[in-house]
Parts: sequence; structure tokens; C-alpha cells
Amino acid sequence: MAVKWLPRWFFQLASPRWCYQITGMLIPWFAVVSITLVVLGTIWGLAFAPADYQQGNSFRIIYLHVPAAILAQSFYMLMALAGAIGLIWKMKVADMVAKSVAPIGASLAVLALLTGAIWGKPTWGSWWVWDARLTSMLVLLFLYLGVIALNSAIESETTAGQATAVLSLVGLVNIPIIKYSVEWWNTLHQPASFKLTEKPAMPPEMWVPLLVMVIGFYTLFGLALMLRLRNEILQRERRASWVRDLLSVKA
Amino acid sequence: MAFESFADFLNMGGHGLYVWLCYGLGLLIVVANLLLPMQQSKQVIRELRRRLRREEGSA
Amino acid sequence: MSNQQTSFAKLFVHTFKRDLVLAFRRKSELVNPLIFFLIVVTLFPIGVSPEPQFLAELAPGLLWVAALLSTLLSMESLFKADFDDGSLEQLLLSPQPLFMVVLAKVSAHWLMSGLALTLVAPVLAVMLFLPAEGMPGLMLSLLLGTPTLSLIGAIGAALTVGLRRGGVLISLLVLPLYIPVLIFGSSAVQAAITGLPLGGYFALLGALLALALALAPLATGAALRISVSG
Amino acid sequence: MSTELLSARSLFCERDDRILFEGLDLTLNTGEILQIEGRNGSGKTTLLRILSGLSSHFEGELYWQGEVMGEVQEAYLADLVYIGHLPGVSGQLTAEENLRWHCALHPSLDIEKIDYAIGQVGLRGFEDLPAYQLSAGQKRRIALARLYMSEAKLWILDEPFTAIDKVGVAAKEALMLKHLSCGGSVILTTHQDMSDHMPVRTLSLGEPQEIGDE
Repeated sequence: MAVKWLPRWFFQLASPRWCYQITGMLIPWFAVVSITLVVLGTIWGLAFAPADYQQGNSFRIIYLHVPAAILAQSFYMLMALAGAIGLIWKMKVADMVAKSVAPIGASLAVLALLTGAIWGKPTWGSWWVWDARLTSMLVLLFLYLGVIALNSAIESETTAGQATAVLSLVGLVNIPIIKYSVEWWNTLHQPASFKLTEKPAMPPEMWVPLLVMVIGFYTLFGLALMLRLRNEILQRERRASWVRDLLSVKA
Repeated sequence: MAFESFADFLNMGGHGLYVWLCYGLGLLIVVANLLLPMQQSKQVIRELRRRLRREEGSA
Repeated sequence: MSNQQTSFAKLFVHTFKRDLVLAFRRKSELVNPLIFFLIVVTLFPIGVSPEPQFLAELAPGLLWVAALLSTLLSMESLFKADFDDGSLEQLLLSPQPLFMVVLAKVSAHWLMSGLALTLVAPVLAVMLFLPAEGMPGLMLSLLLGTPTLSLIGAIGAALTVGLRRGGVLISLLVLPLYIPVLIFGSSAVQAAITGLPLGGYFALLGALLALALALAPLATGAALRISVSG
Repeated sequence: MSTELLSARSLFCERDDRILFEGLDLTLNTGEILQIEGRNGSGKTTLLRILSGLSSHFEGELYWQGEVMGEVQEAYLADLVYIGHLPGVSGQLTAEENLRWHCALHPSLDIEKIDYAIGQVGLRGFEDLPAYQLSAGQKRRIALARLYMSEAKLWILDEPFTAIDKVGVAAKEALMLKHLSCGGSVILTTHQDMSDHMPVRTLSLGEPQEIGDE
């Protein structure tokens, strides 16, 4: 195999057992860091950041909306990437990561959509506007739902993993095309309306808490991913002796 | 602090409903994403342990 | 090398012909998408309003959405029969490139769904009072857009071919991916009606088609291997 | 002189929580018939699908003429005829049309031989009927006609004699002997006993293991 250039830890990742152990060690750290960051970011954003001169205090929704939207997109990328690794190197753990990411990513897309809609009410005066960003997020949610539906429709775990990997890769190629076409369609239909999040140069008092929230969200949902992944590992490796030992010791 | 009083803070300049609704939803989704897998983990371990016991019993 | 190329060409032509013959022997599959197209378009005046001006405004989008749905409806059968009788296994065991076979099958399929829809569309456009200026835009955009729909749909068909109830699932997988084609296709028709230049839309639809031609058969091939393997 | 054609090392396959086989080694030499035995559900078909390259749900290595399968896949497929549970015969097409498409998939085959093959499997007079009008046995014969056209070294046959009458079976056995004498080999599963004069080596698949029973 011509994969000698890859570092060793990459192949260690392939071992479900190693992965289970390492996530077990990482989880407490992630929990502390993520909760600190998210609590800090939320309080900062809600109480200390200045209000927007146009949108007033409804602007504070940005500290939730933007991190959710960013994560929903990057988790889709992670899912497709993990799926590709699973396909190419037949790496079981990558398959499990891809499967565990999907519901988390979908819930983030839902959060981004809901907060976008709620933010839209005071800003645009209606709950839903066919804004380019909201529309692409809706399509992203559909892509997530497709992946989840396909995964649950196929009985064999291996086949399900491979099939969803192909689908998520196809989706990944399509995301930029969909984004571009939706943006273009949007400008065609509603010329330059008031955008939700595009602001010319936010002052640091506004974007620093946003940055804190984004990082906090990455760690927080990384934590959620690890929790899910561990369940997936246990379930799929139930036959392995290390799982059996683990279970009988933990009694 | 961007607000004069706690009531001001809750009111969010008239947009309180929207802001707090969003953060409530955010909290809900965060908590669900953390609690559900933890609960599932208990279930998985219980289920696998039951399996193990059954196999030991039959062996 | 040239010997190999002729064998690829032969494979393409043979598979293409075979699928055409098969389609003509199962006539229902041939006409069902067309009937569906007709019915969906008929539902709108009945359900919304028969007022000519309103319909004319709705027509570009409506025709495109209906074309998209009926292409999707026909997609499920693309690999189903071959999967059921084992021909798909034989196909995967060919030493010839799968890319060619998939391309041939999709081309044959498009000829009977996409091209047929394109040819029927003007009739329906008249029923929806689409202005005559929009006609060339409609036909050309369908001609350029429907092959992309078939190519993308083939991926969904290949992924769900082994499942007993793949029908609804395939729409869930494929419809979001159809959005760019829908946007550019219906915009082209609208531009044609208002007399705006059409070149840009066709360039975009062409670019989508080129991309789909290059990538979709690969994904479809991989998906077929996975489905047969499971 | 016999040389190694196909070999598999430490194959492992699990399905629906059962281990079908584990640490399975097999070697097939030229001029040999290998019969896979085992009860229903013991993984015979799965093994044949793995060997043919249709299924990738396994761990272990496959070698074709001493080389790793992944690197010589195309050469392998060019030298393989696989007839599975499903005949791979399209019901809407006639025997001849079915075989013509088969020739397109395998460019080394000679289209001229289709007529001969149809005659050999006893389908003369049925050439113009679409396959769905034929009996199960006749459909099977269309699939088996591929063997008469092929010069492939390896035949993998899953229950090739199902729905074939006695005369047909005898003809197939003769065909196999001829194939062996040309340096070919066969891997097959069958519920029917083969005639005594056939040089058959058998491989038994044990009971599938319920996962956890050790």
C-alpha cells in the first residue's frame, strides 16, 4: 500500500480500542474547556457586548446563530472527509465518526435555521425570508437528512457506511454549487435587502465574544461527537475481547 | 455592561422575546446533544452486558 | 490502444442499444413519466387559478419543477431490473470500465425521459400560456439541464437499488442536489420571456452538465459496487 | 503440471452477527474442481461472491496467479466466468440478445460463437423468444451458454445445476472436463452429487459461529 507517508497516529486512529481510550481521556478536558468558553461567550455576548446601532439588542442572536451555522457546515465537511477515509482505507473508526457526526450536524443546522428565523422577525418583520444564507442552510439540512435516512435504511453497517460516504462526498462537491446558485438566485429576486449577518467591519467588542463562542462551540460539539462515537465503537466492537473485558471489569 | 438594570437586560430593548427564545433553543439543542449520547451509553453498556451474561450462561 | 478504444466504444453502443430495446419492450416505463409530467402540470391551474396571466408568470418554474419530478420518478427503474435479475452482477464483473457502461445506461435513460420531456414541454407551455418568446429558452434549457438531472439521479438510483423501498428515499437524496439546475433552468426561461440575453444561463447549465458528466458516473459506479456488495 | 491459480489467505467474514468463516485458506490449482460444501446459511454463496470480487465484506487476502488481487483485478475479471444464484439474464431480451451484451462486456469473446453456444445448451428453436417466456431451466441454460463461449481460466459457479435435467448435467460435466484439460479450473457449489469420474476436491464450511460462542 502506498500510504507510508501518513504519520503513525493516523493508523492508530484506525484502532477502535485506541480511539475509545483516547476519547475517554480527552472528554473531561473538552468538557471543562468547552463549558467555560461557551458560558463566557454567552454572558459576554448577551450582557457586555454593545448593541448594534441598527438592529439593537436582537443582534445578540448572532452569538448563537453564526457559530451554529459555521459548525453545521464544517461538520458536513468532517462527515464527508471521514466517509472518504473510511471508503479508501476501509477504516472502521472513520465510518463510525461519519455516522456519529450526521445527527449532530443536522441539529446544528436546525439551530441555525431557527435562530435565523427568530432573528428575522424583528429584523425583516417576518419569520421566514428567502434569504440566500437561510436557503442554503435549509438545503444543507436536507443533505444531512438524506444522509441520515440512507444510513438508517441500509441494514448492513458496512454497506450503510460506504453508501453514506459516497452520498456525503457527492453532497460536498455540490455544496459550493448550491451556495453559489442560491446566492445568485437570491440577488435576482430580491435586490440588496438588509442582510442578517453581513456587517462592515465589526468592532472588536462585538467580534471577540463571537470568536469565543465559535471556539466554544467547536469544543462543545466535539465533545458531543466523542460521546456519540464511543457508543458507536462499543456497539460495533461488541465482539472484540477488549470490549468484553471492559464490560466485565466495569461491573 | 451594556444594560442599566436586570429588567433592562431581560427586556433586551424590546427584543427580549426573540433573544431569549433563541438562547433557550440553543440551550435545548446543546443539552440534548450531550445528554442523549450519555443516556444511550448507559443503555448500550446495559444491553451489551446482558448479552455477555447470556453467552456466559449458555457456554 | 486504439483497439481498446474501439472496444470501449463498442461497449457504449451495445449497452446503449440494449437499454433502448429494453425500454421499448417495457412500454409503461417509457410513457409513465410523460403522463406524470402532464398530470402535475394540469393540477396547477385546477388547484391554484386558471387565470392566463397568473399561469404565464408561474409557467417557467412550474414546468421545470414538473420536469424535475418526472425525471426523478423515472430514475428508480434505471438499475432496478438489472439488479433483480443479476445482470448488474455480470456488469460489475466485466473487465471493461464501469464508467462507460454507466454513461451508456444514463444516456439511454435520458433519451427516453429527459429528451421526451423536452419535446413534450412546448405543448404544456402553451396550456400554461407561456409567451412564445419563452419557448426556445424553455426547450434549450431543458435540453441542457435534464441530462444533468439524469446523471445526478443515477447516483441516487445506484445507492438505493438494493433497498426494498427505495422510491421515497431516492427523492430525499437527489432533490436537494437538483436545486442549482432548477435555478438556472427556470431563470433561463424567465430571461427568454423578458428578452434578456440567454448565453450566461446556458453556459452555467453547460458547466453543470460537464461537471456531472465527469464525476457522476464515477460516483454511480462506486455506489453500484457498494449496493451489489451488500 | 499444475500451478496455483487462485488462492485466499485467512479470510474472515461476518454477517448478521455470525462469523461465517474465520482464518479460511484455500488454494486452487489449474486443472482442478473445487467444490464448496456446507449447509444452508454456511456462507457458500458469500464465499463465491468474495472470490469473484463482487463482495468486499471480508478481511484477508486474495491472490490471482500469485499476485495481489487488487493489482491485477482487470486481468482476473478477463479470465473469470461467474454464474451466480441470479442467472443475469434479462427477461425482456432473447437468448441471443442477452449473450450479445455479454460479449460487449467481455471484448475477448467472439460473437460468432453465440450461435454455437445456443445450440450446445439446447436452446435451438427458442432463439427469438424473450427470456421471460422460457422456463427457469431454460433461463439457466442461457447463463450456462457463457461457458461454451468463454476461454476464461476460472469458472465460479453457484449451484449451476439447479433446474437442469439429467442430460443437461451430463453435458455440463463433459464441458467441465474439457475445460480442465485445457488448464482451466472450476469452483462450484452444488446440492447434486457429481459423477464419480469427476476430479473433485471438496472444501467444507463449518457451522457458522454465533458471535460470542468461543
